[in-house]
Amino acid sequence: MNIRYFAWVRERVGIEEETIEVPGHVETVADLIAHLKSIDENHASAFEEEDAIRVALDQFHVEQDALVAGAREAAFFPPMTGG
Amino acid sequence: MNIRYFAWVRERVGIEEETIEVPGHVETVADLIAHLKSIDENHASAFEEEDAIRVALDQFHVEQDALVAGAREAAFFPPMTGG
Amino acid sequence: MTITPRVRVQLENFDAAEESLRLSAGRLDVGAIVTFTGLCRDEAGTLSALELEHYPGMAEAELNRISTEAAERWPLTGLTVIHRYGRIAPGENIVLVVAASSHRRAAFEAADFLMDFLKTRAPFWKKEHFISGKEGSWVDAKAGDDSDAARW
Amino acid sequence: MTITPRVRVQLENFDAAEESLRLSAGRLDVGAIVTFTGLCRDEAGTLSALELEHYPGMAEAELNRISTEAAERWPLTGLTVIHRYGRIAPGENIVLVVAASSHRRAAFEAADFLMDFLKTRAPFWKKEHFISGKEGSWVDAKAGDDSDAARW
Repeated sequence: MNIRYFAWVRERVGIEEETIEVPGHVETVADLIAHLKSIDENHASAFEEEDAIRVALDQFHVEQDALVAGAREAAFFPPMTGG
Repeated sequence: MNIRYFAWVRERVGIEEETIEVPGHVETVADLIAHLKSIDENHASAFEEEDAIRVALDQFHVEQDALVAGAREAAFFPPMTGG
Repeated sequence: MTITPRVRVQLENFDAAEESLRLSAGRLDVGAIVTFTGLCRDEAGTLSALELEHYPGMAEAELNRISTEAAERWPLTGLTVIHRYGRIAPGENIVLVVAASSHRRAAFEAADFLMDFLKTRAPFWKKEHFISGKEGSWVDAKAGDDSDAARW
Repeated sequence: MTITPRVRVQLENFDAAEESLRLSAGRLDVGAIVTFTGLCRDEAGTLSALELEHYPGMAEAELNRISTEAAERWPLTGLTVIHRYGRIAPGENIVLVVAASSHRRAAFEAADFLMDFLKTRAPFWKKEHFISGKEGSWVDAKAGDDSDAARW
């Protein structure tokens, strides 16, 4: 699965984009976040304030209980501040 | 007192502007309208739909119970349709 | 400090871009500009022109009163109102409101408020002239305009 | 029939007047055009630039979704949304919304709705860079933006 990070989430993880193997036990976005946090210190720190993280699956906003099955891309970012 | 008419009120009265002597018994805008209606057929016809007439004294919107004493100019017109 | 609105009642057309730039050029406190442009419609294709009659003097005075009220109610950095009079062909501009502020809600609300009150209080009247040559007719005031103004 | 909104996510500046004209030129059914322009403020005089990061692809997709919803909710004759990304200097344009309709209320409400939802849903993030050279900082989302969006 392709994973993308934006804004301060990207800065904390230290990369813009990565491709990961999603373990079989990962069903929801929340599971995916738990998995990403286990990768290393940077990932853990990026997802520290979990409530401040927004998620998109294949470029649609979703909540943390959304199922990840079938999604090709997940993106993680802070609340939007455009406009 | 200077009297001005606009839009279809002007067309019905047949003039844009006139100067009249205000009789002593005219106290309110309603009294003034009653007096103007007595001038001739055209004035009477212009003020026929009295509820449809708006009034300004010295370029401020007023209601029909406003006192005319001291005003130099009264204007009569239909509801505004600008914008 | 309350700004002084810029009010014009004029025969000539206006340039919305120029008026907008006038409120933002050379300053760094403007975060939001809302412009409203009202145009002469003619969906039926029957209109030769709108004739805009106004009460000279009171038109400016009333637009100034409405604009000043808007500038007191919302924290604006600039406010411009231009209303044309005379003959206006289909597709041409009639009225322009430009509201500038640090924040978008103030700019939106001030422009919206201004148009509602302008519609019901500014002494302008529209007469439709038709291509067919039949007698022109005065546009009726809309009840919706009064209820729009009552929102504030 | 619902119109197809015009959405652009671009590095370059935009011309509000040109975009407005694009929605009115050559047609007689447009009675009202509301434009919203969002600009980069710097009241403190400390900013060297805003850096606008975006999620390419999703930014366009989300703006299209919001615009399409606006076009379904209000009877619009045209709708344009342009959002810039990259470095934006103080005083420069960031975002433009142009809503055209036969009637003013639809144009006002659609533009207002669009900005509220754009603020909370379109994937753009602002980072402030300072003249002093100190570490840039990400702009925090405002609770007011969520409550503005909840109005609709």
